[in-house]
Amino acid sequence: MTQQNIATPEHIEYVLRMGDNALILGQRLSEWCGHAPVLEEDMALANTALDLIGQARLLLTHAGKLEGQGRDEDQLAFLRVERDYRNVTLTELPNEDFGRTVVRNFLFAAFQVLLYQRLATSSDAELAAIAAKSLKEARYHLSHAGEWVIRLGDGTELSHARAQAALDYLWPYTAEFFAANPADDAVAAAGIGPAWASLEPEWEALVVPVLNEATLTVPARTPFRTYGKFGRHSEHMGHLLATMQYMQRTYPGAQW
Amino acid sequence: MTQQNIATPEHIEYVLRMGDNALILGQRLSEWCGHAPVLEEDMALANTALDLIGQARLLLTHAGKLEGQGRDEDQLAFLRVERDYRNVTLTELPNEDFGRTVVRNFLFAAFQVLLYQRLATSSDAELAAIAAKSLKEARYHLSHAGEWVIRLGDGTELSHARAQAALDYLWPYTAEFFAANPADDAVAAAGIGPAWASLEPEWEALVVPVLNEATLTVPARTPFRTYGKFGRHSEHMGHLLATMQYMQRTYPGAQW
Amino acid sequence: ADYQAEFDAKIDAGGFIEAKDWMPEAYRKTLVRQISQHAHSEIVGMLPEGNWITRAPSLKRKAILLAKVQDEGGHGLYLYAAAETLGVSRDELYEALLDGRAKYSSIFNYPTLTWADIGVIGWLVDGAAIMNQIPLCKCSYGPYSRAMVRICKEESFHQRQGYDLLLQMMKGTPEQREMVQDAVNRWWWPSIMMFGPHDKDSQHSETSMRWGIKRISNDDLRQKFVDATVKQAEVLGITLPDPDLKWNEARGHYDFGAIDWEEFWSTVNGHGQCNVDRIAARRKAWEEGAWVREAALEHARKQAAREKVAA
Amino acid sequence: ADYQAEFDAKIDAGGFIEAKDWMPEAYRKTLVRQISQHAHSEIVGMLPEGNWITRAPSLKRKAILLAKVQDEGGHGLYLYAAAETLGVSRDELYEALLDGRAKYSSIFNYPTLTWADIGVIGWLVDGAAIMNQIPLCKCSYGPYSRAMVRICKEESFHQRQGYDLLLQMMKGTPEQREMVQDAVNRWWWPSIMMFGPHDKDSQHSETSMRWGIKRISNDDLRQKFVDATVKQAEVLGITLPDPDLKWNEARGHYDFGAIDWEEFWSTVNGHGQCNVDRIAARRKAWEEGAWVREAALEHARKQAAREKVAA
Repeated sequence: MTQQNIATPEHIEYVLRMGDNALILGQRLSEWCGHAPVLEEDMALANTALDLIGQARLLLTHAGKLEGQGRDEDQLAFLRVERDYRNVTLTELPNEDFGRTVVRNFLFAAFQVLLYQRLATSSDAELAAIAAKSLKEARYHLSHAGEWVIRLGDGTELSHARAQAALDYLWPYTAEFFAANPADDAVAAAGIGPAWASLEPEWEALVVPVLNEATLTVPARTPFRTYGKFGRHSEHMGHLLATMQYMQRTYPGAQW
Repeated sequence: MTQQNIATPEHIEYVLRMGDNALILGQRLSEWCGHAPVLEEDMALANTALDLIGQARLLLTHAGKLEGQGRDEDQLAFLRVERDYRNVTLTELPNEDFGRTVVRNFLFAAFQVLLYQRLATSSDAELAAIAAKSLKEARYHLSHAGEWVIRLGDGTELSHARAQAALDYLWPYTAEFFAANPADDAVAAAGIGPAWASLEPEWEALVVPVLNEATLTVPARTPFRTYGKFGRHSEHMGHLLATMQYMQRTYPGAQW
Repeated sequence: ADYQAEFDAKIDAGGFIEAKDWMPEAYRKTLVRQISQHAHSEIVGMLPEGNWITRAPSLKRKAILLAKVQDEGGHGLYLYAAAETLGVSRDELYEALLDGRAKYSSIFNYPTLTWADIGVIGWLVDGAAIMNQIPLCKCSYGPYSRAMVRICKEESFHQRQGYDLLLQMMKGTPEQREMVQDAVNRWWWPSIMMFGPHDKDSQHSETSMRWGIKRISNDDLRQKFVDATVKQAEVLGITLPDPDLKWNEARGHYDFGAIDWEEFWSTVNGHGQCNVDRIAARRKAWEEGAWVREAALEHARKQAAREKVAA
Repeated sequence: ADYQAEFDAKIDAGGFIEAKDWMPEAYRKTLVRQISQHAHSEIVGMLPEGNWITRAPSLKRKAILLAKVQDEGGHGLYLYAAAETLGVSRDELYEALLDGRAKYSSIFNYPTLTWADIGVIGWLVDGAAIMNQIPLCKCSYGPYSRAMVRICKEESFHQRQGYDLLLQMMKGTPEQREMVQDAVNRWWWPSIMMFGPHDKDSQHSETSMRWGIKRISNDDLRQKFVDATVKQAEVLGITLPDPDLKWNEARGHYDFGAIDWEEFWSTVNGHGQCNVDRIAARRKAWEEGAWVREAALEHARKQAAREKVAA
């Protein structure tokens, strides 16, 4: 890592955001294990969770190196306080039913695909490599979740209603994908990664046709805003962390 | 406390069991807050939880004094590992629906009423005093939950089915109330409290008439056994502790 | 017209209107709206605090919080009862909350993110509520006024407990102090907004004043709250997140910065962080509890039938 | 009768029976029962391990556990597919599980209480499963035998990972070592019981042997398992909870204590700690997923109809 000693706080934060997105959504999806509507989806959800945890490991390890304070993936994953997590709020929301789960996976994977694509030209070579490796996974998640969005949206009356309700609920949270604070400009300027807002048109272009095919109504944008990526989370986050951090908090310093 | 320096491990364990029962059921009931079927029951469940947490404070404080190692109520409540909690498994089971919640409260309160009555003559004066103070609360919990058992059992077809299902599910866990290990004999011999098994006939005499009035079928005893009071819990306990201990584990040593 | 004159005279004399008294339809409507909104606020307000009961960091604090949330349920009950004296049923009112026709205090659409939020809600949110509610103890409608007397007493107890919680944390570790400051940063402005729009923009204020339902204006109450709170913040050792906050010798009050009314209205209109979740939680509890309420009714019917046979 | 002779000859020659081949009805029934029971065990077995995924203490271990549980789902799929070659549908088999007609391995009715249980399940439970399953790789029914080859490969990988997890914990703090010992104490006897009743009490064994479905007896497999495991326990540095366990020079095997068959049968017959919860969890997932399965079917119907119109 040549950047090790010259990484700016914004750079570290940018990588942490990606790592925490993967970590927290991976954690949520792993709750499904053994409880999905069909065995194939039990496996598919576990597989998506596994991919995301894998990405989180690479990204958090990289963030730890950039930070240069000796924190490894586990210290970052398990031993921060809530305010220091940088995932978008969408990823921490409870799974609720299978409909909300696949709609979320779809909306998020579309964002991740675009982000990972753009990171191919990142000035952070390690980040570019991680993104290249992860892009294939994100594409698979997108297509798998997209198929389910279509099946549910264009399925029965009930499944249509549930898919639409899930979309209505989740849509306002996606505004956060594209929100930035002034520090983020520095990241874009340094060529580390795209400005968040620049992804929005492509994201809509990726997402809307599938929602149309699913016969779902794309909700209008509202003033609703969330701030998980800036460290201000929802009430759900603390409960997720209580579970996720339990072992590390209870047995400090132990190796597993 | 005259017993302070002469308390046997069995004596401490006996008090811990009572304290942990109150603590863990109080914790479970507090999950209902804001989610009950009617406002009056929201308040009644919170009130029961409050009584139980109050009892837990007295009992755990007393256990800490008997132990003589300087552990206060909070250290005992929040900083033990799962294996060291001594509550009966019934108290840690998830709430599920209102039916399971009130049937559990009923079965447990009946046990508590009888135990607290007998403790009036405990050789441990402090324990006798706590029991005397708590008996009134337990009696109220018993009558309140009993009324609901009757309402649900002798209500609609649906409520009858749910109350019966709750009873069928919970009944096998009540065998643990009356189980003892050899160490418990010493407690009874020392006049600290009743032998657990000695409460069983009275408990059935208290519980069965209400179940009859509720038109519920009393399940047969089966070989099913649980061992929470000996420190071997169910899979539910770890999740409850992850939540309950979160703050104390995350901020070790802080005062609140 | 005679009735109206009698009513006006009673109001002017500072007397109480009782349930059995004649009252103008608009007065009744205003009261139903306000009392039920207040009741709903107590009920919805159980949720953000309830969120921390299972994680309370000591048994003493857990007990205090449980008792507090239980009190809020109790306040809801008194208030629904007061509203029922005006000829509407609790279930009717509650359904209006669940389907979004009725409002509740927007403050409860903010999330409780740390344990310090519990203290800050007690200190600032209950503090602001008390400011709003003390004048209501002299409100012209008797049943409402009497409910408020009882509620205010409990609320001020809650406020002291919240403040005490924060004092304890401020004596603690740097992390604890940081947590308090962070909570204050998030709750200060929403608390200030609890007094509603500026007097010049306030829709219902004038008639409410005339009817003796409202006794002090939004801006006056807000000023009173700010003045009282600044000193408490100093004792705590936290900074209120308003660079424009400073003593104005001439006015004899604290000046404070401009309120972000866009955020206020956005939250009132359903776009706050928790609007959807709060109502969803309440609706879920109501729907999942339907079978229990039906069972209770059916059992009562059966009992009544049996007693009739026995008689 | 000709068919029967041909079948017998093939079995005697150690050949494979395939789905299209004639087979005695009892042979088919036995296979359906055994394969589906095995498939159900994989599916139910996802639950006790799944219980710890969200609390896994490191990301590496979380990933390993996720992958493992996913593999178990995969094993379930291969096995249901093998059973389907015998003319029953997966949904039929699965419904028999959900309504209690079909059994699954009783080992999954024990709870996973600590993180060490995850390691011990890998080491002892998967270890015992492998002992049971290796002979099945040469089972007379082709589809079953081929599924088992694949499964055994993955299972032995899981076993090594479980053992590795324990090795790591045993290198750790005293609390970690205690946790491992505690888990071994709880899982040792149930693992031993996984080989089923003693040969003399085994209901189905004799015909299964004759048909080449079963190749080694319960007691022989159990002995093999004990012999292999004692050494691994020594390397780990834990004590197996059996005071009667000792090397018998004359037999060339380890002797071990009497098995508590009462507990075994009590658990098989529904009174283990988790029987009710396991099936309830599976039933809940199935029922709550019904609308999803219906939606997929309905969408497929719509698609087919559209394609027909287009064609």
